[in-house]
Amino acid sequence: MTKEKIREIVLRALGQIAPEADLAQFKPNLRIRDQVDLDSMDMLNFIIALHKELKVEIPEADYPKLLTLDDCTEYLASRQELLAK
Amino acid sequence: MTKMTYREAVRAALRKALRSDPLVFLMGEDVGGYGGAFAVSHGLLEEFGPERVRDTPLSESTFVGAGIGAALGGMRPIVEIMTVNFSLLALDQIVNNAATLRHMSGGQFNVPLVVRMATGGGRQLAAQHSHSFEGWYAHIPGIKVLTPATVPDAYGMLLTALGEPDPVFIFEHATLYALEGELDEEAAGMNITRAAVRRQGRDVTLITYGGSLGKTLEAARDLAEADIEAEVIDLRALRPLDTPTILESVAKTHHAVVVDEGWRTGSFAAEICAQLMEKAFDELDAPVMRVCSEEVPMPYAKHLEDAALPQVKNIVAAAKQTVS
Amino acid sequence: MSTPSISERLPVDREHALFLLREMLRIRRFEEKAAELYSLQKIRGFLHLYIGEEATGVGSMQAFAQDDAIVATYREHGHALARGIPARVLMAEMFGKATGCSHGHGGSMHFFDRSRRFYGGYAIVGGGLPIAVGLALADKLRDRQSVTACYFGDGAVAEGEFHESLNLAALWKLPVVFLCENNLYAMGTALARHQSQTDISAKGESYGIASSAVDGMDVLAVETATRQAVEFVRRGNGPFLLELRTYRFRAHSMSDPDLYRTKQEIEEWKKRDPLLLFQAELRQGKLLTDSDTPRIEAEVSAEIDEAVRSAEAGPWEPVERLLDDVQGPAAP
Amino acid sequence: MAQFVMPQLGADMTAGKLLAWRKKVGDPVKRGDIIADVETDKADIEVEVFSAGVIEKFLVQPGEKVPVGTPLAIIRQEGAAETTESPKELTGPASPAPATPLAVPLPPTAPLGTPRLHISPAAKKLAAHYGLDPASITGTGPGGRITLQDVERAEQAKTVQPEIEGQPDRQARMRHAIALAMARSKREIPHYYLSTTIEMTRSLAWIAQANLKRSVEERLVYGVLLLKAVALALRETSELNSKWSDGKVIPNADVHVGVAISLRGGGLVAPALHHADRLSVDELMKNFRDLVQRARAGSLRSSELSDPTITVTSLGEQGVEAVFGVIYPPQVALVGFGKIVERPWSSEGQIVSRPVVTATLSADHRVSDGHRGALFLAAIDRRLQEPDTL
Repeated sequence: MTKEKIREIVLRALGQIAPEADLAQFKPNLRIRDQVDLDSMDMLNFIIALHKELKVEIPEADYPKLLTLDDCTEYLASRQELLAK
Repeated sequence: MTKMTYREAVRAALRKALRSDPLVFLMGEDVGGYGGAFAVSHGLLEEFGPERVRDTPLSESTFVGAGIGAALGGMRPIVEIMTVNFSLLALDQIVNNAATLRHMSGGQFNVPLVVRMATGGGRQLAAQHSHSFEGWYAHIPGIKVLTPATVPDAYGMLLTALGEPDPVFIFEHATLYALEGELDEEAAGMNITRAAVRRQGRDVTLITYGGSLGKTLEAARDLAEADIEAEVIDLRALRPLDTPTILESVAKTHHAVVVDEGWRTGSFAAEICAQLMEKAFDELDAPVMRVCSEEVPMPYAKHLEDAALPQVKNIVAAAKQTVS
Repeated sequence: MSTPSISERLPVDREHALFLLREMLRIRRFEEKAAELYSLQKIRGFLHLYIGEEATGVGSMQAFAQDDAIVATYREHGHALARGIPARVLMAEMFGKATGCSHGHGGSMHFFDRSRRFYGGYAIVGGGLPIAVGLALADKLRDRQSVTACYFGDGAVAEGEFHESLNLAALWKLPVVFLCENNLYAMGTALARHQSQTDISAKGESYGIASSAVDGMDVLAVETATRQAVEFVRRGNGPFLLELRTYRFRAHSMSDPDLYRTKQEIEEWKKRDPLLLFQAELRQGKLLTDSDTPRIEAEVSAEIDEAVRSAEAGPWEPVERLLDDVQGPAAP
Repeated sequence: MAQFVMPQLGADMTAGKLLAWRKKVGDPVKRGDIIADVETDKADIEVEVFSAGVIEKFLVQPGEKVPVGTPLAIIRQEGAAETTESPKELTGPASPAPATPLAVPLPPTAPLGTPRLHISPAAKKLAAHYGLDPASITGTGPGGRITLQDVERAEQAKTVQPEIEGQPDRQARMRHAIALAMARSKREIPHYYLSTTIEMTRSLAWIAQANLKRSVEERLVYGVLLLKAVALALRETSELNSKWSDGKVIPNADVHVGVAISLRGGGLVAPALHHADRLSVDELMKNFRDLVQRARAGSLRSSELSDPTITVTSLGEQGVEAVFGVIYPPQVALVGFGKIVERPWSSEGQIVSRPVVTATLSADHRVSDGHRGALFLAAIDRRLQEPDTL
């Protein structure tokens, strides 16, 4: 699965959690939680959405690797199972 | 389990009944030499002989009357009236003798008689050969009225009916004879009057029987695509009517559509609407809709007959209207 | 045969002879074309052919006048043609077209023509008998010289309505000619297996009805017998039961596998094909020349082909009119 | 060239099985000849051919079952005048849709005298259950009839904006409702405020361990421990779980913890987690997630909005350390939690760094005194130090 496809999935997951967010202007290198109002429940639903879409386990310990859109894309691309797909 | 058609299931039940009970005999128009107008009794004359598979003159009134007499005399007759259209000629015998004798004789006599007839339209046979009068028969106290829509019911209902003390009228929709299905011939006796929920649903209850079951299930599938979950109830028997099963479903869905090939005015569907109004009034979120035949002598031309008969698109439209 | 006996056959001139031959041939070719169109799914539902019985329809119809009434059965193509209803209108009806004689509502079993007092085919066996009795009653009460022709088959003889209708017609001396086209089979049940008394004309006696039987394969004999019967009825002597002993060369209907009789029996009867018998008689009587038959065949073939083209081209009745004919206009 | 097709041999026949050819390729045939045997549901039937000519080719072999109308053989006409090629396949018109659906349209209801209310029986029954006056509900069913949905929507609207009329959009109406409630609270309730700092090491460790054993869908957020701690702590100071109504304190047997949920795009609701004290942490989490989802989808049940017995608000994630909230009448207490931060902490005389949270209590002085409030906060703290008892 290409990185472009992963980025698209991450953005779509974000869109579901925060429908009012303006995804087109989203800065890939800035912290996500600085650009859209997400509480811990939203974060959990965001992780669950990624898990469902990409069938990949994201332990809580890895949350710090998911701060920006680029981080998320890099992190998810690096997951071995993903490449096996 | 064996795979067979509805016609073969009825034939298997006839053969089993004839083999297992010497009192049973089959009588009707062209049931012998011709093998049955719908080829149901094909081969039975050769196996059981003219005494027990009896061709009759075209005298519906007389041979139904003779069936009643034989039943009174201790036989277990199965009378086949070729189609419901010709049964009108025998209505006097049916209403005034078969259905009435037990009550009229103060309970001394009963009429253990099974009468089978084909019913329904859809084969371009024009007005005199396309009627659906099972609703009329369901009006008559003293008899049972069954409408098998599946292969197991076509088989099980006939055999179970032969154990009934009073007359049982079985209506086989003419378009079902070639229907294929699975049958377990060893299955124990079946309840012939409880309705069956053929599809679970929560938004609207589609109530139907016999030849209309297939169209109703297809309508339910179409409705699911429009995010409307329809519950489909196959009445199986029109008399007695399994009202509790209907009420339970409508209490869940609050909406109902009745599909019935009879003409709308005075149809059996009207009876169901009345019972829902009487017993489920507070559960109704909209009037109960009916999809019946147009009130016209069935025309011959295909496009006119199709316009006259209940179709899948009419069921879907009625369901959508009552749910909206 | 019971009284009055049909002694001899009325003489015939060449013109009338060719007319009878042409009428029988029209029916034969019309029925063969109908069978072909049924196999090509142009005609649907039930179709009951008259092939073999042409002489009974054509011969008997000669005896009925313009304002006499005709009641037929579902095996009615021959009667309708002999009564004068155009082949194209009948073919259109079997195509289900609006230009059909019943606007596509009736099909092969239910032809109607008001202008020719053709009161239809009846699909419930015996169903037409009470209608004929009613029509005759009306004519009698209105002092009209009309007679009602009531066609039915041997199958109907077993219906209660045969008994009730003959009894009522005799009781009230109604001008009905009961024409029983005995083709020896009620669908799949041979005459002897559905009638205790197989001489149908003899049944008239039990109702006090004058009756006789005639060879249904001999068109002149049928015409003669029917004319005498109609004369008898028209003179107010009450109903007449005429048994026309005939035979159908084809199955009961297109859905009938014809398992109940043997090929030999059919071939035996075909030797007395009414068309062959009549042509032989006319040739022997020098009333038919070699050029006549091909000419008549060509004319008939053209008429049948034109009927098919016209039926093919006819319009469908618009569905919006579905309920229009259910009732007449509201009372003023 | 004429085609010999599988003929229609009966009203019900849709297909036929070719049993045998009676002729060979090259044989001459005339009208009426028997050309083949075909098997139908009823019997084996001899089939006649209707056009004269010579058999050119067989298209179907014996044993094959084909639909009626399928070409079976080609017959070459010998010199005879080209008969009209077999009448082209006549297809009736696609049956035009009937003008109106078969179901009879609903009769318009003519109002008689005083305008009779047009409401379905089920809707009338539900309106009575909710204590709603049907006349105040606008019907969207056919002909303006009031349906079940109309009553549900009216019930929902009732709780969000009790006295508001005519406010155009939902946001403004909600703001107006919150303003009314908060103003009344401040006017009538003598608030007193307490706060304490709770050390969260054990709770956070417990949550981290718990989540390793759970799938993503069942993962817990630490907030759920705070809610359970509050619910259990109420058992020791139950008056904080009571209700103040027309001058009297009415105790609540059940503990329904209201959770303040901010709606996207502004606005706030505080629906209740019913029986929070009796639910397991996992059940509480499941209900909590469901409650948040439905709150944001606008499909909360009226009971959830109307009967929390105490409310908890947590603004930690917005970066605030301490929250001193306003009590929701008729409740008599509100618990607030701030952000979890690392702070110097003395443990056995050592200064170490520990994650801590500031818990605050706003309470109605008519019902409880600071002393009881303090005991309540201490109980919460103790519960959070033994997370496995939650």
